[in-house]
Amino acid sequence: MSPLRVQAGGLGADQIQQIQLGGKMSDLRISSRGRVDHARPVRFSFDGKSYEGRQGDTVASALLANGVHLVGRSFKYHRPRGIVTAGSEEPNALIGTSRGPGQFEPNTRATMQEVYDGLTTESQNKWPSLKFDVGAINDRLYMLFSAGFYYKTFMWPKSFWDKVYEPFIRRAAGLGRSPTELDPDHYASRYLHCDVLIVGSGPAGLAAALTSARTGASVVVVDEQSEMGGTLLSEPSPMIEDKSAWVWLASALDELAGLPNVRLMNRTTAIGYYHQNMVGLCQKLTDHLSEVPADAPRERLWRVRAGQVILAQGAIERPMVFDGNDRPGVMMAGAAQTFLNRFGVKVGDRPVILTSHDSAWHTAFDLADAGCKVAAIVDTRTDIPPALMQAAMSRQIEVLTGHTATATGGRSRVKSIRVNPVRGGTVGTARTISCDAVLMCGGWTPSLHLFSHTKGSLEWDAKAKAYLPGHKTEAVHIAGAGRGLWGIAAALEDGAKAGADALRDLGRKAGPATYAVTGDRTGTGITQKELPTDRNPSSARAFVDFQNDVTAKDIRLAVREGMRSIEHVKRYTTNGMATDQGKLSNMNGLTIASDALGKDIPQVGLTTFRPPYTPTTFGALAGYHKGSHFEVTRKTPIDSWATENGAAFEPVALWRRAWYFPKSGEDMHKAVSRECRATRASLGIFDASTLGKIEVSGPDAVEFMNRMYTNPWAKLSPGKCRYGLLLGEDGFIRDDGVIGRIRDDLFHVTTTTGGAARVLNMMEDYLQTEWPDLQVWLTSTTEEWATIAINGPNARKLLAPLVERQDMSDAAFPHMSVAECTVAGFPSRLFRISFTGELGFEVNVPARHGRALWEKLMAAGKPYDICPYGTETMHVLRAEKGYIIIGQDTDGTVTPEDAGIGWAIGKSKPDFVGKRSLARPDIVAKGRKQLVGLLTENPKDVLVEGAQIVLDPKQAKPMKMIGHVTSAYWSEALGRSIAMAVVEGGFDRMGDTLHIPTADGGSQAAKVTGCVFYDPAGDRLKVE
Amino acid sequence: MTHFSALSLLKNALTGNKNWTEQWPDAQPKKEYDVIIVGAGGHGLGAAYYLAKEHGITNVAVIEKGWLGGGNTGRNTTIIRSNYLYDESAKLYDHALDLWDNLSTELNYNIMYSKRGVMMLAHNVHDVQSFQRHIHSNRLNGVDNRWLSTAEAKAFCPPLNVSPDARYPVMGAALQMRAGTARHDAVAWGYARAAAKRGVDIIQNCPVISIRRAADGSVDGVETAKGFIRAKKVAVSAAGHTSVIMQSAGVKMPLESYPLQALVSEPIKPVFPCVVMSNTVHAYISQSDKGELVIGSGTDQYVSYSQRGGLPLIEHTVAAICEVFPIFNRMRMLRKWGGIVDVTPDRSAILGKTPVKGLYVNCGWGTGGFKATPGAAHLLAWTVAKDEPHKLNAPFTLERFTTGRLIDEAAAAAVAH
Amino acid sequence: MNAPVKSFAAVSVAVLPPVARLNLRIAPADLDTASATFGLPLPGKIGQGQAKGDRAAWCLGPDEWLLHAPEVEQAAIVADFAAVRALTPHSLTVISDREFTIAITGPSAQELLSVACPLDLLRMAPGTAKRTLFDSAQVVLIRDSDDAFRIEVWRSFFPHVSELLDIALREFACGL
Amino acid sequence: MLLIHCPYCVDTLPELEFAYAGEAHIARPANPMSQSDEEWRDFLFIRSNPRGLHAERWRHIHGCGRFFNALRDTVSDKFSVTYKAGRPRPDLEKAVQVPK
Repeated sequence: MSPLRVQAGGLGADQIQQIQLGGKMSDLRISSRGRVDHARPVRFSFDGKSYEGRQGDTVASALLANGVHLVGRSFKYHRPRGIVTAGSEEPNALIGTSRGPGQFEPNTRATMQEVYDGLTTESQNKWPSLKFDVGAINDRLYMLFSAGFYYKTFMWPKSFWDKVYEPFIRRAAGLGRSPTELDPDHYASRYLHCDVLIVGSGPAGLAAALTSARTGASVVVVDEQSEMGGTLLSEPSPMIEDKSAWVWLASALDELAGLPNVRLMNRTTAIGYYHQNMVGLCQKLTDHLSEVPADAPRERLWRVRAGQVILAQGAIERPMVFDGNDRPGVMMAGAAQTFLNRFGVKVGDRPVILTSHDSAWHTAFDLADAGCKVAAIVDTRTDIPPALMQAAMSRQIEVLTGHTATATGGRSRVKSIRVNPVRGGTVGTARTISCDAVLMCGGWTPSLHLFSHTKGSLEWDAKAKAYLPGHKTEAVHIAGAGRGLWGIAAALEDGAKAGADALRDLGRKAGPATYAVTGDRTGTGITQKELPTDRNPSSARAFVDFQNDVTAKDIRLAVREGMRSIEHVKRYTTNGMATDQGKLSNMNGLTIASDALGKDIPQVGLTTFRPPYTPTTFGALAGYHKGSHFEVTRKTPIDSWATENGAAFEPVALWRRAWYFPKSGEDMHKAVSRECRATRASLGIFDASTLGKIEVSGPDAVEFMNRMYTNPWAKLSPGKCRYGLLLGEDGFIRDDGVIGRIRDDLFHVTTTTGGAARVLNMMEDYLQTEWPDLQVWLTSTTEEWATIAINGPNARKLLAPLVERQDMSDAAFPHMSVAECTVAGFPSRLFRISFTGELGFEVNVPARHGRALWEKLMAAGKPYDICPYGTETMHVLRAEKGYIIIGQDTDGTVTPEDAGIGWAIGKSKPDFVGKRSLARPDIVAKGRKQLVGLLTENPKDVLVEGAQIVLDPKQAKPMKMIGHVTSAYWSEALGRSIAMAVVEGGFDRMGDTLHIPTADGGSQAAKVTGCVFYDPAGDRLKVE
Repeated sequence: MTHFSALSLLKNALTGNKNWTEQWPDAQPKKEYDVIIVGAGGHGLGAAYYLAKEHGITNVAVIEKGWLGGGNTGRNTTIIRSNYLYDESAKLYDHALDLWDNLSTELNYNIMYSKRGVMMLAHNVHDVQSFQRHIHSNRLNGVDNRWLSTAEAKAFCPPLNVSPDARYPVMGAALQMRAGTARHDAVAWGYARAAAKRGVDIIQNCPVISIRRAADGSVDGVETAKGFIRAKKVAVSAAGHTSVIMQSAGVKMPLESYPLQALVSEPIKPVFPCVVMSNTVHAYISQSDKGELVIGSGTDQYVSYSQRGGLPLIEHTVAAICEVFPIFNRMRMLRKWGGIVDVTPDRSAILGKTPVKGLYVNCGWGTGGFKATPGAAHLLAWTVAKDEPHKLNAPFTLERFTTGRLIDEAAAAAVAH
Repeated sequence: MNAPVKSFAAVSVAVLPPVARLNLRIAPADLDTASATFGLPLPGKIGQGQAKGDRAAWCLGPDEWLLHAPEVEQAAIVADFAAVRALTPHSLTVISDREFTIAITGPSAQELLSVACPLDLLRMAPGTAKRTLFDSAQVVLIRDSDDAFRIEVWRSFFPHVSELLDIALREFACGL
Repeated sequence: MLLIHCPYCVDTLPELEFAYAGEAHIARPANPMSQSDEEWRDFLFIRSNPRGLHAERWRHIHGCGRFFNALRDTVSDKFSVTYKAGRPRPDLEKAVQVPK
């Protein structure tokens, strides 16, 4: 028979089984049990088929109630897989979910997703269908796909890797499919501070909460489940304080909910435990609702800072490792108990229990009492507590002790299990028990993931056969099953104690709390490696990591190949790297690895648990920071005018600045040429408000300026300003700007737009830590002032009539002056400076008047055809004058001499920031790159900014590059292109012709010149 | 040690994979070696391999405090590229790229070097100028790197958000097609196996306590948890821990160690064809062959060896990813971890001799160490064997911090105006 | 199903009219002079505030005070301090236009602020002020009473802050 | 996210309000021009980068604005003590522990 026929046959069988189960669907749901609302049916779909669930169901419990076990395909072998757990540790039942456009998401745990009317779900990692998946061919070739397989192959022939092998591997990758649309949902975040944060609301967590809450301490209790109660939700039978477990649970929750100092947060997962008791929480707010209120956030990230943290996260049940343990219908016994008691669902009618721990016996009893025919309890142990034996006998359940399981039968649903007695280490004759579910329990693993986020040590406890919390690094307490304790009474007692301890550490006193528990299901058990078998172990498919298809053989192979560290074993086999992050597989993997290594478990160590505890939505982590709120966009007081007048904007640091003001039909080039012409011919107006401004004030202000900036300041008299240059201590240019002396003891410092915060921080650093003796104070006034630059031959004509309290004549107010006066009636600081080479002024007015002043100037400027221009024109005009832009013409490796502004250095000053570094050998060495002008041979060629410069464009690669173009523009004023560049020994190359290779393989020639292209004499600054 | 071939795979498959032998023995230290390499990451193991293969020096020990490949080699986001600005960097990283290209075959170990292309996004005029400078410089250096328009960038990486209304619009991109990723663990394992095969001892779980110097000041060996081991040549290749170890030899380093975090999403079917980096919003992302989105974050602000790192940085990193790739908003973070990166003042590595005779150092790779692995290893081996730097690593000296001849890739991307 | 997070009563957000806002830097030793000049005893401890009539002052740093007064008094205050500058060096900088002030009031004011303010506001007493962060924006947070706060935020960061507050208000309104 | 005690505010506050400012107690030489290239390199670039207790500078940049010093364990990231700028590195035995 061809493989396909085999599959087809299987398919038929599956369908038959489905029909049978379908017939029995009603039997699987027990209306007398569970906490779901049997009166409220809910309809949802799975793989296009509509199913009915109950309000309070998860997708998993609802599917099981409909007899559906097969829900997915495994990662590597595409083996059919079913629901294994009832919690967030689920490795198999991962589904795609959707509630509407843009709201699809992959890999959702069917065991956590609550059903609601209209929920759409789909299975994953199968093609064409879940029942018939072509990928399952891998399963036939499993011998090839052993651990480390990839590293050993796909190498021959080499050329095949890129073209054939890798694309093949990549196609096989992944589980669910990616979302493809924009997510319409909104995500929120909050900070929260409390005395005690309690993670987990089982008996331990609740007892801790009651103890701490009763003292008035602020308490936060979180639980990932839709309901609080933890184990109690699955164990209704014990009596606490003479109340049934569920009645006691309700009263405890009522008491807590009634206290103003308590915050109960369900559907909330503690995802990570960070420094100094900061715990991240992710709260799901709407994924369970069929109708979502407007503006409701889907999830909220909480950043909790807690005085004390109590971890009461319980324990996670360990699977049994044996051949066929991954077949749908094989699941955790504890999960079956939860499905029965919490959801009122039987996972099967004829279950077999396979266990090495007492707890699973109680599952058997609950199922039997619910009307299931428990085919057998198979326990690997030989000595069983008599009480359990009797309870089993009284229910006519067959008990097989000292047995192993060696295979399961069935394809997409378990039909039988093969068990053998083990006597003196030898495996006896097999016997096959037919069943429709295998419920396994290989012991329990304390859930200490969050504790290990704190780098607290985990210590192996030989008695509990588990890692338990050791040395603590944070103010944290662990309670209940997390410390290897078993049973509700022990959990309650330990929780109350943890609460009291936490309060003691907070300096508070807790009242005593004891809880009388009857009918408690205490128990013990053992944990073990893969179960012994009478078959050829090398053909056994005993899975350790279900999702990643890692078998016991793979782990032993890794060890055989020299992987001795458990981290190596993990990475080589990918055990524990699936989406459950090893919650089910780590301990089994470790036990098998240590057996293979012949070492004790603690000698082999443990892989570190890493945040998050369960996978956390990107949206929740991004929170409000999406779209326009991803980061602040700073706008000037004049931005609104620019918007209304059609400006194009460019982002500069956090600011957005008007880039150019296109008139209809103009592209950037045309607009910029027009703005340049207008400014040089008559009058241009520019919003310079983003320039950083710092008030440097105090008796020692001038001394401070002398030490910070390269320039000398002593001789600058009040009312005058000067270009200032700031270096880093390494001697390289950091920032620049015009600095005005307002008074003897007050400087108005301007910085670059991007440099404002850096410069102020640097000044504060020197002032506070190096020169605390100086009496100087620094205040940022960047946003106090709106700054408008007026440039052009008509600048004075525009301003003079508007200025009061300042004679605007050239004599009274020469170039590089500053005055406090009023402009158009607004109090202002007026500078006469120019970054264009034209007669220029900069008017600073209180920010609220910025737009009003701008509009008044526009109106008053009409006679002069005043022209608003943006940053691009500003760049061109300054380049025509050879003024540098920090960060464009300099890049953090340029000294003042390199940039040709050595004149800005106060040579006679004994010291200033960066002076010493300018004397380092390689800084004074010949051949440094120096800033020069370039004029292309073809005046129409505008060089590319960033293009590299060579002497010989014909040379072979790698070429010897001697510099690069830093600025290049079309100069309207000169009717040709201009450029600035840093060139090795540039100052000695004046007149030389250099070459700039272009992207198309060609090259442009250019002559080295000075940087001042326009009005070298500077006459235009002096127009009357 | 079994040679990997189609035949050996098949044979073993048919015999239940029972006959695979260990890939490297669990060596115990000898009294003396010709060369000791401190740090069994990709760089250290690779150096040992090249010492044996290209310089005939096989009496070599690689000493590791934990498990091999457990440091930054096994913690990085596996981005491999060489489109650096300065000649020195571009040539060094391109040398590494040449070695990456043939590494699987050379080591008989599939390290899954995937030339899927690395695309760096430009979000403002300054980025465009800076990338153009890189591209022109790279082209003339014979290094692959080209400019993509916004539309070309979108075509190359469909999940990219190119809306002009984005807070950080994409104004274009630089693409190095030869660049990509590799399987980080396999690099360490492949080098370890190949080195061991040539007689190198790999000694794990053996912390180095100090470097001992002889009376004449030259290196005498290392004190370790497993006792003193003599060697006339010691090469320190210990990333974040370099400062501490060099201090014991009396050499102070211009290094600081910072926490660097990274994360992966849950695995999904292939959706992301390349590597994308955005230095402006700090988003670094690719999709692993397993299907996880592999995402790099920035460093925390303070020096630390804790390998922890804070939540705010992760929030920002994920927000940045969703800004550039909004369709991933409903994806989930599966696992995040921290590494320790050693950073120099000019953000370039130190690879060469030290003031101490017989002591060599390879450190300061910051966030760029993985991509350099074969190159750094190859050049470190050369430098140790010949007691002089190869011309490619000659500029990466300790002395440059005295003379001021820095190789400042970070400053070259300086932002201001 | 047990009790969810408690639902919230109303909280309101409003932008306040401008005030004369000044940044005073002076050596703590000269505090008396400053107090006399401003007309109220300037608090000596970081965080503390002091109000008298319609003037108020808060200590933001070891040598830094934030002064509030009616706009009409701004020029006079500047002149008064100028008069003592020669003998008592200090720095007084007008920052009236540097910031906007947002009032957040109502029983849920504190919870509303927690959407983006990392401080433990339970520990912040009425009458005190702190420079801190609201999301990525530096602000001065003033607590006037248990359920009344003011945020002073730089002009260009104001839209970001107020938009986040709007989003948070809508969350509170929908009760989730 | 760390919690940091500002010795000026006398308050323990979230790291978000603070900016790290490098190793502490590296004073700028009184007369840089008299420094040898090596001495100047040490001042500019050489850092102790210890695995353990580290004397470092922080600035309460979004708070009181002051630079101050701290002793912090770089392995656990835990602060032992913070102290005002200009004060000598405290002897930990005598040092006041940071109030929680």
